[in-house]
Amino acid sequence: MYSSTVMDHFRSPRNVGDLPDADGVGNAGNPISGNTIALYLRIADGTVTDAKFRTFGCAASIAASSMVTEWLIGRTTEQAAAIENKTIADALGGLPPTKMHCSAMAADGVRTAIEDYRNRQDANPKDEYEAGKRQSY
Amino acid sequence: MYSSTVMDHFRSPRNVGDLPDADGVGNAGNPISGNTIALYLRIADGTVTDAKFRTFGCAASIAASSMVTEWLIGRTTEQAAAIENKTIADALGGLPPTKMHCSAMAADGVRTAIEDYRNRQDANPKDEYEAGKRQSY
Amino acid sequence: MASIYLDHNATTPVRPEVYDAMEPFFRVRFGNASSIHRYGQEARSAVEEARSRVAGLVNARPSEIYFTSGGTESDNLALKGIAYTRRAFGRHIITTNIEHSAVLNSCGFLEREGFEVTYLPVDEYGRIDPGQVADALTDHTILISIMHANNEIGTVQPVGEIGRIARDNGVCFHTDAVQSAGKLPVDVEAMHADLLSLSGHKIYGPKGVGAIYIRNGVEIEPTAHGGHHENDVRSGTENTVGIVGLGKAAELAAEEREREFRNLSEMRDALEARIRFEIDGVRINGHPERRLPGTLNVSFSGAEGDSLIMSLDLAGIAVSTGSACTSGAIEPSHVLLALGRDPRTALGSVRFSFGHDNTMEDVDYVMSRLPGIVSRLREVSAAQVPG
Amino acid sequence: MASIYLDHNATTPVRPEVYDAMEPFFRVRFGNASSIHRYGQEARSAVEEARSRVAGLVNARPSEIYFTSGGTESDNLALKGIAYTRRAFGRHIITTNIEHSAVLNSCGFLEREGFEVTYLPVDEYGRIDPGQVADALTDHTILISIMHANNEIGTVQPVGEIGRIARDNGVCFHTDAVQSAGKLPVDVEAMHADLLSLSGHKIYGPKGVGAIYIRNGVEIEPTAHGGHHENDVRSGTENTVGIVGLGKAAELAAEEREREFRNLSEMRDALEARIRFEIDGVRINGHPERRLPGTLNVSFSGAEGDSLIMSLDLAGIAVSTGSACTSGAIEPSHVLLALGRDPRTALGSVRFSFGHDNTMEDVDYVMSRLPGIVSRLREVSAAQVPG
Ligand SMILES: Cc1ncc(COP(=O)(O)O)c(C=O)c1O
Ligand SMILES: Cc1ncc(COP(=O)(O)O)c(C=O)c1O
Repeated sequence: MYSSTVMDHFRSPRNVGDLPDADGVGNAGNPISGNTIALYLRIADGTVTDAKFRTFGCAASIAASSMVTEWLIGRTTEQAAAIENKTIADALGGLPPTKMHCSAMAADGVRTAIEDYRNRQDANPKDEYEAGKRQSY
Repeated sequence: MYSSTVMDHFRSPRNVGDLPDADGVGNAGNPISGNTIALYLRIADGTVTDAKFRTFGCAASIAASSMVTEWLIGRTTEQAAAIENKTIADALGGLPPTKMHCSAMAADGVRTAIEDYRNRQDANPKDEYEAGKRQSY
Repeated sequence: MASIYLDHNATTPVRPEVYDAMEPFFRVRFGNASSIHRYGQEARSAVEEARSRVAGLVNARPSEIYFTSGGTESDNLALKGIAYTRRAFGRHIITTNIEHSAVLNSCGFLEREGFEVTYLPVDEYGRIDPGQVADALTDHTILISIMHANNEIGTVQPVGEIGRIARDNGVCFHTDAVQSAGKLPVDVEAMHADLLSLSGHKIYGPKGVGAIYIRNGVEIEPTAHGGHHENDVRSGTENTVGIVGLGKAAELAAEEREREFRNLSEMRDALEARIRFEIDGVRINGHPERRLPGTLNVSFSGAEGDSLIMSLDLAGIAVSTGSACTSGAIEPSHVLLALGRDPRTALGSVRFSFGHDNTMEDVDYVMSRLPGIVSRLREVSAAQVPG
Repeated sequence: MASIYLDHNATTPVRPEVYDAMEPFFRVRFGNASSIHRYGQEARSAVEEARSRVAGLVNARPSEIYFTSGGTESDNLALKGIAYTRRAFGRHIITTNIEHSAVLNSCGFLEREGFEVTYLPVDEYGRIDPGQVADALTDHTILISIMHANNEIGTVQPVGEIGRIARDNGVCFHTDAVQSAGKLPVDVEAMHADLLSLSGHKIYGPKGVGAIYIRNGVEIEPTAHGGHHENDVRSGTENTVGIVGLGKAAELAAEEREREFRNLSEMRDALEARIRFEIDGVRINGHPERRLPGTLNVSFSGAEGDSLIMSLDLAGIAVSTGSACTSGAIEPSHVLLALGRDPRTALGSVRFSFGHDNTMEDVDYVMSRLPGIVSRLREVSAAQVPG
């Protein structure tokens, strides 16, 4: 059913936890009746330097969350914002069709966290270059 | 499925054949699309003295035909005319419900043969007593 | 590694006695039960013997038992068969909102075909009050279908009283006894049941065979039309092997029911007590007493069911979230929602279901792993735990 | 005593290879294929492997194969499923008057539900001319269901041409390949089939399992509603043992088809030649060439079929009158009547159907007993023989 990578990340999820002073926080999923992820990012110079998660969900959701934190560290915010659901599934060695929504949730978490980071930047730009660059979008 | 008596009468049917100078002949069954019996009786002094049959039909029909010829020999025409389907089935050690129609066909054969005998008697009474008795019905 | 199976409500292994009874019918006594030669007769007599055994399990006459391909088909046949036969008299059906999907989705089909279905709500333990049934009756009600015991939470319904109401009102009563057979007394007379569903693989018989009891005199439109098998109620070449297996399983189930009840209750109660004592934030789903002996459904707040199952599986313990789900999509159980659980709690639930081969050591082993697994998953989801 | 089985069109024994493949799934790998733990996963992978094998037998994709409880269920699902799905587009169905009762009685049900069915007549060999099908099409035709090979007489229909006509006219085409699988090439592409029925127990697999091919994209209303198994086409816990057996049987059938065809033809042709030569008043039913390899249907004038079968059975030879009849009532075969046989001739018919384990010695043995049996029964019925 699941690839060995999924099982590995489910058994020993990387980066479980939160970052009290995160630069961006992303919540995704359905908090009323489904899986949810909370993703915490630390970002410096436009690059993700640390990532942690908390996930309520099935094995695939937990594995996708764990995988995405590993994937994120070292990526630029642009790369992170452009993440695709398939990227995560591929990194996990594939997911059953009925579990693709788990990688989608993780991707949503990333996008929401980046958005949160950018909103904070807009509100309080500490990095002019980053803020400027973003405006050219 | 069938009792040992049915199988015995089917394997070695008694009284197969015809009686060229029968006193009564009974045809029953459905000659177009079903089992048929031709029953031949020799009758003397109101008693069946010989009986033969030809049957096109399933094992139960053949067994019932065979059994009924044995049953008939020595019976009076009254006894024969009053034969019931169940009498034959019982003598055969029972028949499956779906095969009761086979004993019914044999009983019809008997009744028709007796009727044929009586019709011949009416047309050409050689036994006044027998004819008179019948009129009292 | 440990290998402890605690998912007997999903399916059971075939018992050795059952297997031995079936074995000759694969290759030696393989005839078609409708053939008139000896191969056929051998098959026929085995089928009829099995019919008597199944009849014995539910206190019916053999002529009232018809073999099907399983519980799902029996439920479909009961619902649709009665609906089609009686539609001239009315188009209203009463059931509950915690039935097995075989009943619920047959009702859904019938609704699309113009029938009206009342889904009675249950109380927080999953029980129906017979008064609710009486209140739901209309002049057009033709059928009441209420399960004997629920597969997810084990709650047992007052089917005798419900059957009485049905009988008094001239309405057909069907009960799905797939989960209760072999665990509780199942008696079509005491239940006043007109139809009752059974399945082989829940009682240590084979998969792909089941039976339906239909009271003599109750007319039914078949769902499988064909060669007039099973007295024209269910066509299709008789699955001799499966039928013989079901017959043997029914015989064993009837013989061992009381002992089984005691054993299963004991293990279930021990696990329940230890979970309550050793793990925080748990809630037991189902009726405290009126419940199947081997069934324990527990919600662990903050831990998701699928993850729990997966973790337990990695530890060699096989359990499930309730009903074996085929879609793979995460959806809170309709049964737990019907009890009033919020969707998150429903999603954090696991069903342990004990069976013939379990022992008290299995309970110990589960308790050596379960607390750690629950806290690990709670750690993963920590920020997400409501309350 | 001799024990010669010549009734393979009624059912076949499970082959040892098939049995061995199934054996582990009774008690060891017994999980419910829908469970997510390892027991479930083991069952699931076995089910999917079997699906590929069945797909291979008929040149379909695995995702187009759905498991059922047998040929009867597959036929019912095809007919009713398409009828219900497409009724908005029309209510006319075309079939033949020599279909299996599973198709005919599904049609009968649909007629009672307001559908219109055209039963095409066959020629004296049991063949349908594709032109008849084209002529019968109306604007309201939604489905053509015509069997690949007939179970009683073995006649093979020009399904490729019929499928072509269906395709060209946007009408669904279903074919019942229960009897042809493993004996003739069965290729859903060459046949332009949208639906196709198979049964396990006719190809040395177990009874109580079958399959239906449904072309990708063809929508169908299920006949068994429930837990969304089999991609929501057919609910009910997967019969893993049966499915694995069917898969293995399908694999063997595909591998051995050509050899099987030669062997069966040889034995059948030998028996046919000897019957014609050694017994008077016989007539062969079915098409001289376009016929299943192992099937021989013969009318013996003046001898009744049931008696012939019983007598042959006493001699250790198992044959049947055509279709295994469950009612026990004597009725001339609808297939033989459709060929134009008078009812008496139809009643005097026997079907010999060869299989994997038969040998030429079996033919010799049959011919050592058959002539005597026929003349004895003719003697019993002598005065009754017409002509
Ligand atoms: C209560 C109940 N009814 C019906 C069914 C369906 O039975 P089967 O799996 O034999 O189709 C099940 C089990 O799946 C069940 O638990
Ligand atoms: C042509 C044909 N279709 C359908 C069936 C029904 O298959 P099953 O016996 O698996 O229900 C049979 C055999 O009985 C058959 O010969």
